[in-house]
Amino acid sequence: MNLLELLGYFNYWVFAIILTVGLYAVISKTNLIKKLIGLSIFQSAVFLMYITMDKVEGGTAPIIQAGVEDQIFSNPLPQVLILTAIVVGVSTLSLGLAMVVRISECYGTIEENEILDSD
Amino acid sequence: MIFIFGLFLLTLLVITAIAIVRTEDLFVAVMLTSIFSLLMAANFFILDAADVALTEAAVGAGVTTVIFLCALALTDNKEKPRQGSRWVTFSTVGVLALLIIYATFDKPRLGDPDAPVHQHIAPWYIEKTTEYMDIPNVVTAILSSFRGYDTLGEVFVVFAACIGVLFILGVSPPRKTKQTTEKTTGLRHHLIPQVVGRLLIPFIVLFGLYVQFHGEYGPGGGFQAGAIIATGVILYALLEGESEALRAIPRGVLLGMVIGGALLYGSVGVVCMFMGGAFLDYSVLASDPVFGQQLGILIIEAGVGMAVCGALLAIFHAFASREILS
Amino acid sequence: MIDVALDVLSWILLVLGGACVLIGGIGGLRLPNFYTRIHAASLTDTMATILIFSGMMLQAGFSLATLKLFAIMLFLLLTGPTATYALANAALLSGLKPDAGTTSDKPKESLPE
Amino acid sequence: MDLLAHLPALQVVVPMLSAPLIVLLQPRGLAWAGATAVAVLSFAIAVALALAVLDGQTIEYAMGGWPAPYGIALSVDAFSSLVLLVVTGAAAAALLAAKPSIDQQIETERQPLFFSAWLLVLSGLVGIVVSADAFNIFVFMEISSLASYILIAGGPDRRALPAVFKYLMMGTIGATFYLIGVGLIYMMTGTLNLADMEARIGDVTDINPILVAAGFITIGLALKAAVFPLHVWVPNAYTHAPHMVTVFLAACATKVALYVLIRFDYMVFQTKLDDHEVQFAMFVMPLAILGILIASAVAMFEGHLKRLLASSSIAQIGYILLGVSLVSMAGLTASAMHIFNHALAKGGLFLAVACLAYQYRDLRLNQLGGASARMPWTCAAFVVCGLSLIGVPGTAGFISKWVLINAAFENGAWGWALVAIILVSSLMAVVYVWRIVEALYFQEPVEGNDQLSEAPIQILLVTGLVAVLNIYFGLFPQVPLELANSAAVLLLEGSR
Repeated sequence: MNLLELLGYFNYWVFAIILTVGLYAVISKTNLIKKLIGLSIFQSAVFLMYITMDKVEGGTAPIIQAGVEDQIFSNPLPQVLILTAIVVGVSTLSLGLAMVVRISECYGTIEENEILDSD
Repeated sequence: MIFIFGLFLLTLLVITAIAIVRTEDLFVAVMLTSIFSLLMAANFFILDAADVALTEAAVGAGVTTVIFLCALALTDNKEKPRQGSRWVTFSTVGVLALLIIYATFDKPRLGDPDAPVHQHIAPWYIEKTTEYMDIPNVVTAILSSFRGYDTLGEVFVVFAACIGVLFILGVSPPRKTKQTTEKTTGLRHHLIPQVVGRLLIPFIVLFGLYVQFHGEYGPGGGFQAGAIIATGVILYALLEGESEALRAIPRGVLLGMVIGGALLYGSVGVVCMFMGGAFLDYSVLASDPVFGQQLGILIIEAGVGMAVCGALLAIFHAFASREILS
Repeated sequence: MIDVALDVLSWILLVLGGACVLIGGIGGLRLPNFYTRIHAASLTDTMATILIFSGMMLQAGFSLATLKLFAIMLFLLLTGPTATYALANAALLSGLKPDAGTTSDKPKESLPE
Repeated sequence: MDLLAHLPALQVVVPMLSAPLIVLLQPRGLAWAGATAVAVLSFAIAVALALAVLDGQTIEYAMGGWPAPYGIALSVDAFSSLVLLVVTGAAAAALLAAKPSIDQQIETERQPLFFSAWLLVLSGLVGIVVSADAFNIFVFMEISSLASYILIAGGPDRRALPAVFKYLMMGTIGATFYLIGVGLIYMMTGTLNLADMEARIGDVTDINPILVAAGFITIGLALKAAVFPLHVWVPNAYTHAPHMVTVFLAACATKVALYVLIRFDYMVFQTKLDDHEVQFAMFVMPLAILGILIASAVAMFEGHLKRLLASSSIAQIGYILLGVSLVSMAGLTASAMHIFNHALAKGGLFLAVACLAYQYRDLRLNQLGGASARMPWTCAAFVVCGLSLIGVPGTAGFISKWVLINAAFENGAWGWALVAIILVSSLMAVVYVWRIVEALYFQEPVEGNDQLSEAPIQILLVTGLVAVLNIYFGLFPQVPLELANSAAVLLLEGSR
């Protein structure tokens, strides 16, 4: 396995690292907003994985141009899935933030351990 | 060459992610998240995913950041340092990372044209799009027709988020504070941003409309357009004050856009059903199936755009109009 | 002949633009306080934008892409300086005094002795 | 238009498209009436579907008219129609009873949003059940989860907020894990359709990504299904949610995730991966047993009524998983039956709790003294459902435990140990149900609680109906048993 072939996996490793970093933030941080930020990083990593698999060498974005023959297109399906997933992510995030705002109003803090202590 | 550039961007992405987690200032973390999204969008673009890049830039870097900032204004922007051991978490996530990396070695490498992903159903889409609906952008074709049911679901996810935020923030804050007057003025007293902003807003909205209606031919479509138009209106709110923006587009209109958009999409499906096709089978909408598909795609994209734009703005206003507790 | 000349010219512009970005970046890191730093950053906003986009427009030739590039350049030239202005204004309003000297605006204890 | 052929789509679309309309029904009570009508309608659709698939056939529906691996397909078979009955039935029953309780707990002007979210949960859950497309399941999972966060956040107590935030975190991680798993499978097979995946997964030569995908999907769905030890979000979320929401979600939300888990493991992985049966059983069975024993033990010492029942729910998830992990005809039948029967028993119990909560502000066991005298009907219904939860002969709960014990006996010496565990945990169930009954019937009333009367007739009627159904399906279990049997046949056929 030569170097260039190894680098072909680089995207997947970055996916693994970002996923890990995001999950770490979700689990270990006590600040609720930080947890949400971690969650959005975590989800972004998955987007990267899907988009990585859609690439075809020498391909272009899957938009058919009239009159151009023999074009190689990258795979359109993962892109569609991720378009959906991005919007799902932002919806989850805004709902989570709304809860954080209410928690901050009711408890006066957004640190998880302090919330647990005050109940 | 572009491959090297991709490596560079990915490395930056990792560094940004680690910086986000390490910083204790939430404001910094949010700004870095915005940068993270932009880098991600650039990566998507390099990987030939123009539509996704546009969405990530508009939604991830634009709207998300604004909503985060609104929430930060209502809470606290410093994270308290945490004591105690982190080794348990470290080891859990470490195992996870190793597991994924273990899986990668059997994956097809980046750009391999013989990968199974590119063999089975993807070529069918590229081949048949011209035949069935005759639009150039295959992504739009899949999004709105081949997998239109997913997109319908997604519009309802946005709808759920919208009513969720309205529901959760529909309770008045427990401790009333006195009305602040200067909060509503926005940047009205700052001449330069005001002038430039006013100059830009029409073009932003115009660009949004272009993305909306050009979605069949180039990158773009309802989601991107909705998000872009929403950012235009949010810019207006920043310049003129939130209440001024609410006067321009009242809450009722926003909610109407969300409901109308979702129903427009759904009713196209129901109409297809009544005209003898399956749910969301646009071919039956016109005597010529290809034209029927195009018509259906146009209408549902408009529905998506309306719903997304209305929902994002409604969410923004729900956060921004909340009184700040001191 | 013209082609080669245009190509060379565009690369010169691109390299110059890249240099501007680099200098702006170094300035952002090395300059001592807030106002001097945004001064450096604005170099990227304006000069680098103009140079790089001119270079790219020359590369693209006479096409729709050039028009789009021009629109993007215009957009960046409008928003970049405005953002810098807003930033500086916000800093001024929040009480940070402009100082062209070498004093850092970091809190004192974080300075090395 | 042939209505029957469109039923699978209508099942999802009717509640989904009604949700935005409900938001517009501002005047008092109208939103509730609209939502209830829609929920009853979707229950009717589910019944029609169940009748259509009773003889073991599968109804397919191609969304948008596109053929299966290219477009999104819906499919309804015996197993899915059983779960559909549970989901729509729970939604309709809870909504029918909901009015007084919801009026008490949620302000009138926020009610349209609330009921709209309720219909979204319903459409999300049925959307998951009827879908035959891996990614489509993710989308509908998100609809149902986002909407159920809204429902739980409607809880009157401020403690509902951290509880639902935790649920949001764990739910999103679960869904994202599922998404990663689906992505890995898609990467190796190039398809998203479940049946197509099954067909193509055998051709995959590099098996590592598939194994990792199986792990991700199993863990992600286990998070959603509150499988022990990933259940930590359940007790608080159920306890602090509005009472009627607890009825709805406890009866069906986690079971839908289990349903997807079972489908994936049996229909996609089981057939093609070597030793997947063994790996799956080795992974799931210990969790199931630990879940049953530990959660039951926790329930025995819990002092809050709703939290006690929530712990018991985790134990019941363990039973369902135990049946699944036996990988046999009888085991699967037991699981499918238990999905149905537990929904009946737990739904009835939480309905009775909603009745009690209408009068009692504080639901800790030591506050509930004397309820039997004040609310005799409620308490009677509670006892019936409690017996069903324990598995006393003559109630619905007995049927599934009986089938499960039979399934365990097939496994020889191992089986005896399993039977012992089931019996021990049933005894534990006797203990915790008895603690509630003792509080309701034999405890002295607390000061100030002696002026209470019976709950509103609306809730009471529905509660009574569910209690009667618990007995009815204990005596005449043919219909669900038949569905469960065909479900098991289908699942095992998939794996041969």
